[in-house]
Amino acid sequence: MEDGMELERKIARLFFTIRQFKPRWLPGKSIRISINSDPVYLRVLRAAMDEIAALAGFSRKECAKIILAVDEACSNVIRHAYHDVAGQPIYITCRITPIKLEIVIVDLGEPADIKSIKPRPLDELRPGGLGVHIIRTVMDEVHYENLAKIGNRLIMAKFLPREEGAL
Amino acid sequence: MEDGMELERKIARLFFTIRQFKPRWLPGKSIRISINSDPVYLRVLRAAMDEIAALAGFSRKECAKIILAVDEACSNVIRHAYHDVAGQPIYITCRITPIKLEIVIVDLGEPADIKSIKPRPLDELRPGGLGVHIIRTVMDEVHYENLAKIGNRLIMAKFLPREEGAL
Amino acid sequence: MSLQLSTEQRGNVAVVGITGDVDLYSSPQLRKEILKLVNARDARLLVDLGKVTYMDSSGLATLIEGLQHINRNNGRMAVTGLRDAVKEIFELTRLDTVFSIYPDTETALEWVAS
Amino acid sequence: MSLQLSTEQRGNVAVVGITGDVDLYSSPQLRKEILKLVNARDARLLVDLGKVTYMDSSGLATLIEGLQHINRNNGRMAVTGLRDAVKEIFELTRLDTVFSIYPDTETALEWVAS
Ligand SMILES: Nc1ncnc2c1ncn2[C@@H]1O[C@H](COP(=O)(O)OP(=O)(O)O)[C@@H](O)[C@H]1O
Ligand SMILES: Nc1ncnc2c1ncn2[C@@H]1O[C@H](COP(=O)(O)OP(=O)(O)O)[C@@H](O)[C@H]1O
Repeated sequence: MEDGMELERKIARLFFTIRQFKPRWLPGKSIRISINSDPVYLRVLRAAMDEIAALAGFSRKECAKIILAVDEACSNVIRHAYHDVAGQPIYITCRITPIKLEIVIVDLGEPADIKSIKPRPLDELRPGGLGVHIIRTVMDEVHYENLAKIGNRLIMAKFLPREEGAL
Repeated sequence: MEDGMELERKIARLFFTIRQFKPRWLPGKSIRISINSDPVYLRVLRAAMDEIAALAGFSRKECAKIILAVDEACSNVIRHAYHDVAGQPIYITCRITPIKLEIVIVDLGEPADIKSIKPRPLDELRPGGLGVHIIRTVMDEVHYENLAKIGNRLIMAKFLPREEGAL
Repeated sequence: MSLQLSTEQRGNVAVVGITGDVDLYSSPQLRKEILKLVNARDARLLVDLGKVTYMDSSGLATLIEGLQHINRNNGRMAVTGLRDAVKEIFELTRLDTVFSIYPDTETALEWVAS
Repeated sequence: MSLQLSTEQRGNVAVVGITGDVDLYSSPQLRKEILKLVNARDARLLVDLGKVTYMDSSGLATLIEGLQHINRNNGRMAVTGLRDAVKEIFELTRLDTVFSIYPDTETALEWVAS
């Protein structure tokens, strides 16, 4: 119960902070999913993202890439923001606008040094260092924010496919 | 923007009310999904529920039934609590405990007359009137609550399958 | 994303093939198609659920409505091709005893046509 | 729910077959299996991804680690059976030019064994 209270306090602070930072979604107008920082839940998120991306009109192939980008982003939250400690919240918000699918990922972990979030050079072969490259390749907009003492927010978006024959 | 503010006010009241009613989940220890009251989003929820039920250890067949119960419950929220008005929030919270999968569905729609939530007699053949029967048959615990002026909460649970050979 | 429906006339029987998830979102589309076919006197309808990946009670309600029209018009209706998940909901609601359910299309067709 | 791994010896080649999603949750299990096989001198390894439904960068990291051990030990390693979604991540990360990728198991086996 104790850490439930602590978490609630953190969440209250989060809402306050996010408001200062300008809200990125309206509740009820978007799909929100929150999982905790245990990798076992990533497959739940992937299943939901697949349907969300399909609803937005992306092809099977593009859906697969979007799933991958979201999965990589949440894996990074688990490993780098929460240092592999399970039970911490990750908030994923998806919004389909007329022009893009927007995905916002918020965590309450260690605020990142934004400059250090970068892929390894691809020709330097070593395990790791590929997630950020994948995210940046798949998504059209990628924007990391350090939410002061609270945690982090990653805002990413991909433009919807143009309809055949549309302008 | 106006109705975003209105919604936020309602949500603040919701949190306050739910606290009085005794919280049923700890943020961060459960998987939460919120969709809005447009039937097009039900398939996103079903995809996520499939993975959640599988994580809880249910067979493919039981997963399918749990998906059905959750889908029916949310369809009822859309039709009866929100009277088919889209854009209103539905909050689904899932928690896997050592003995059961617990699913809580909260809406901010018209508070229900709990006594009226009942299935039609199965031998009286007419379209409709089957959702509540399905929910009650599939789930081991089903508990509807009217959250005063705020909306409704449905708490349902299904006991996890016993492991082969376990006591 | 929505339902795919195909209607084919085989002798005196209209065969409706459904592909996809029948839920609160898609069942109105199915309802429109079925109501077109059930209102003739002596209407014969076979609903092929072989490619239905999911069905909820709004789908069942649509089929019940079709059956009621058919019965009123002295017609005949059957369903066929139920996958496990779809069979489950018919059993849960005991509609497996109300509908004429056939495992294969040809036998169903024979019965509906007769 | 977790990964299914099978290891089979075919001549001088160890063939690892993987079934399921390789992600942050399951890749440690794969890593353990692969590290068992790559540390002999002249180790020969074929990784069959034919039943891999999803792979993320933690899966790639595991394969890279295996390849590095193999190279250090003068062994040989190939991967085979990439489905479209898996092929995609190899291309996205340009690892399709780093790994020896074969469309079918027999050709791959021949090359790894030689
Ligand atoms: N969510 C995050 N929080 C903090 N640091 C991050 C985050 N995501 C990525 N990073 C930083 O960016 C680097 C590159 O990330 P990535 O390409 O995913 O490879 P890897 O995580 O395997 O090192 C990481 O090593 C880490 O330092
Ligand atoms: N979430 C809800 N809010 C208010 N009333 C409900 C709700 N769910 C069910 N009901 C009531 O219970 C009745 C039976 O529901 P159900 O078995 O799903 O059949 P149907 O919705 O097709 O009538 C409904 O007609 C409605 O009056």
